[in-house]
Amino acid sequence: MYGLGIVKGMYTTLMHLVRPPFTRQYPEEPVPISQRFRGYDFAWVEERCTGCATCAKACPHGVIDIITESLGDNRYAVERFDIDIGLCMVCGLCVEACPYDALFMGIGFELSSDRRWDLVVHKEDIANRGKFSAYYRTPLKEKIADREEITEIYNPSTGQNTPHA
Amino acid sequence: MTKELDGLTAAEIVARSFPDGIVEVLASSIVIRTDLLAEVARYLHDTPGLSFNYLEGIASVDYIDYFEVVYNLVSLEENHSMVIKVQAYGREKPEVPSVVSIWKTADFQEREEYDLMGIVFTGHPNLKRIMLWEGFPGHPLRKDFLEFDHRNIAPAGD
Amino acid sequence: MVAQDSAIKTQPIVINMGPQHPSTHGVFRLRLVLDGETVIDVEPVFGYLHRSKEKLEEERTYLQTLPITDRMDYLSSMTNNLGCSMAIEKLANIPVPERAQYLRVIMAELTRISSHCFAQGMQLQEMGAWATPLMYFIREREKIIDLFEMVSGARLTFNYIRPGGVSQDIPPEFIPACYKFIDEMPGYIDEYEQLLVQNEILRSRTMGVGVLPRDLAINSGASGPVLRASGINWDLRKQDPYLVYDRFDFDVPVGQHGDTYDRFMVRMYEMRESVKIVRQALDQLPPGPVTANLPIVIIPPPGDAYAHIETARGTLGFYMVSDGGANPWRFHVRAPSLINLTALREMIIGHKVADTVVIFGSIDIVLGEVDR
Amino acid sequence: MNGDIHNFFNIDGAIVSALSGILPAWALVIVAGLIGIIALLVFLVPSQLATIWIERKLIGRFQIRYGPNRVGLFGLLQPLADAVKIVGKESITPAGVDKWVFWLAPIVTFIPALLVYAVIPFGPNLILADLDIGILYLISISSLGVIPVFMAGWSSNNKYALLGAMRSVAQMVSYEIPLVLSIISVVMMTGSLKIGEMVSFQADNLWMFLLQPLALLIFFISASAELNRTPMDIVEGESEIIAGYHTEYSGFKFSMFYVAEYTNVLAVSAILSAVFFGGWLSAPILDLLPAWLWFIAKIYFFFCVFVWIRATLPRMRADQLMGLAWKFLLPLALVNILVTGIEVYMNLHPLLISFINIALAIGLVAGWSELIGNRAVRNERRQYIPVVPVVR
Repeated sequence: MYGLGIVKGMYTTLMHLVRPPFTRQYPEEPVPISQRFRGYDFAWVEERCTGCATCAKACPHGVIDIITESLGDNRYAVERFDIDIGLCMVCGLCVEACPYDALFMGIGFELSSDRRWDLVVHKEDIANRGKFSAYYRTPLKEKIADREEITEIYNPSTGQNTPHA
Repeated sequence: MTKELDGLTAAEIVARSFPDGIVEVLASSIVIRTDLLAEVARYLHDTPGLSFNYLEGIASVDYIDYFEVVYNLVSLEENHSMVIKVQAYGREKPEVPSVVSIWKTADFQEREEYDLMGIVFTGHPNLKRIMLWEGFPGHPLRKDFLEFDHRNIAPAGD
Repeated sequence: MVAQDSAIKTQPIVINMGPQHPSTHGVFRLRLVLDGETVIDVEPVFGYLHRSKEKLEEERTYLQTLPITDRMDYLSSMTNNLGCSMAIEKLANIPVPERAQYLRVIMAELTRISSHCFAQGMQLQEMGAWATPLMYFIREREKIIDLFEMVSGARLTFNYIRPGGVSQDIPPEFIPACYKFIDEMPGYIDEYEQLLVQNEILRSRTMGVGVLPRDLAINSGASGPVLRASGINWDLRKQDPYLVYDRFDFDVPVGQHGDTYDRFMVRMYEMRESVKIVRQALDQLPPGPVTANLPIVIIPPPGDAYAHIETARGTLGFYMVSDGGANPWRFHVRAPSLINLTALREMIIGHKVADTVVIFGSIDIVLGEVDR
Repeated sequence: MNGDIHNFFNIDGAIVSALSGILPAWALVIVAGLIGIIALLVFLVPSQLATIWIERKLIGRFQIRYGPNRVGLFGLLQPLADAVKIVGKESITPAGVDKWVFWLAPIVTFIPALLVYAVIPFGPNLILADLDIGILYLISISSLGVIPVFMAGWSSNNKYALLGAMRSVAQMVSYEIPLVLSIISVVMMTGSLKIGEMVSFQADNLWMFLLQPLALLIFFISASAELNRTPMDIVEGESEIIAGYHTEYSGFKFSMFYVAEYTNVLAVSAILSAVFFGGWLSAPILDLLPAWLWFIAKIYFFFCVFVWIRATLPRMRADQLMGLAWKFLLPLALVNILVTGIEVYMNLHPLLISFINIALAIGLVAGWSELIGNRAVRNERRQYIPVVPVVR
């Protein structure tokens, strides 16, 4: 008989009417993000960065701009470390490339600005953030645990720093 | 598992009907004479036992000296595949015969290669640009296509 | 002559469906010539989203090409990464650890489910079902995206599958979450079928509409569900097994009529089969390393390589030519979305305007891949 | 059904009788009419906002989302925000349109939508004009709805709008016929064209949906086709022809179409509940609420049914829609008239009529749809897992 399929469909939607909604009420209800989340707000550890610019070379779009000053004795001071987040496509290759674990992806994703140039973050903005997705790469996990200076890891689901296990 | 016919086997197959059609035999592909492409393609498509009825893809490469067009043929019935290549010389108007009449799938792909690489497929029924607009200067996938210049790529009248 | 003049004269009208149109999946233009409501000619026009990705890839190292392939078929980024990685591995003879192969299979099949979910939802949206099926399908897609976020850290452009394996091992919480998902997914598919499959309106809208005959399907190079709905049992996972697909037990759904309904149903069944594959892959997942130790800059020997995989939309092929440098000399993509459009004209002509969008939706293209 | 509680709302009569000594007779008619119109607007304007909110909220819940919940409590102010937004938008008159017709169409579209309410009985005496030809008036007015749609489509100088207008003419004209025919069998039973008397008939006998189930089905399908709502919104099918006849409209002009649509839906719900579901009559035990409240509750219930259908079903194609009207609904309506005529002639007991008609409806719908329907669409079971493992 015609109409049975339609009746079944109507029944299905009616049953969905009584289900709780699936939507997350985003601004009020925080979105649970994963430990590996690749967000925009980069974190940069100034003491570790040698200014080797591996990250800048690894970046497919060349959004990282590094200028260093020689201190002699094969040591360099980073004068400028700019990331143009407006062009960044958050692939994470710079973080993976960094041989000294000085650069991390952040967990933030709420980013907006009136001006394009406000999207360029400078080294003062990203230095010593303390908020980064530490699990981004598995090897990092062990490396971080070895380092004494980082004992706390930002946990995105609770929004607080927790001691690293 | 699709049986990939290597260069020697492919050359042997083609040489059965076109003894002088092969220019070069490579490890996994053969280069055939450009002017014979349509005939060879028809032969490969129609012959029972070969029946390369599925043209999986057409790619073109700019080797600066010449252009190479790569045809990736698959037979859905025999489940084997074969790669044939043709070379086109000249940077002004490199010409390759079209295979649209044999495989309809070549339609968009040849138009794409014409658009981006500038290879003219003679015999194509509707050879016009597909991605870029008419009047775009140059062919962007060529190695001599230089800088991304905003003055050049603004559409006319804009 | 006078008698002829007395007949009513009609004139075909030309309609530009798109570039901005509610159901063209992006910026795509169909130039329709209509006789009343019947389509008598159609010409697809595209390129509005052309970003010249192939040229962009030529200027980047092999590792850097991967994030760009993400952006081609943005509904199934994982499989784009997979195809590109397989071409690079073939070019540079990179071995892939077994665990990585299993992880790749899991990711590829989850991608297929999520992509089909979206395709089915959009298909119904084009039939005018006012977003309800779309919302139901997106509910599942969200769960898959959560799983992907768990492993890769991103929600749309994952950049997870790399030459030589995957970028990192799965986190410990992934496996239970994935099991949970594939346990409940068949129930959801049942729900969709209850909602849609026997619906008379849907069946009369799709059955016999947009028939792609067998021969034309092969000749026009269609692939994926479009080819299989036309009655050709051609799935690279079976016919040319890559990764570890030959170790899994699954069926390839094949239609018989080649109409829109068959394409719809083939996708529906493929979701079930993908769930089966994911379950088997999770069961068999071996321990071990997940990536070959590669330098950041891969330098393959000169030569060319072609790798193809079966994505949700069809055969995605990557043809790469290396000149021995750090960048690919030529990076060509065989995009299934573009090539499936070849037979669009034959499928649409003779149908009504309302069918045009349904047929177009049933091919399931992604404009990012058509134009690249 | 007795008196007071159901009639306390009859302010109209009270005012008119108070003024009867002061004003001449013709002025009394005007005063009475004005009061009625004001009362209708008092119902309609909040109803517009309420229906928009209900539709959005309900569709949201059907789609397992929340629906509007940002503006005000439970998003209750959402329709107000929508209204402010839509009125504040620029009203564009595209180049090349037929200006007079283009401007007139949204205004004209509102007239039949409002005129319909003149004969809708909200309660025993709560009816603006209980015309003797009430139902005929109603149908003739509602069939005017096609004219503004065609005006809008034609004047827009847009091919999508033109396609939508053509479709709407074909669709609305076709569906007038089964609509009228389904009502005719109801009229034959009640013996009156007055809507008020139809309701009283149902008070004495069974409610009409039990007596005339087939007429209800035909009326429901035809009416929802007249409303241009899913699954029959081919006139504005947004995935095919963008928005159909109102593609080029924006701002306030668009809002007129938007509001007229909801007014029409409410009107059809009102007719449905008046003609088939006992109008202001209450369910036997729940006699405490006033009659007009019962009626409004029924209207809103049917509005929710329309929303439910919209949330579930995909759209039909234009030719399938025509086929449904001419091949399915029309013959069934004719048969229904025949059977009803025989029943009325033989003066059967209502319960017996109800029994016969329900059986007839089920039998006819099943049999006739099997007969004329595309059997493949209904019955075909397709096989998808290949039997042959090989390629060929």
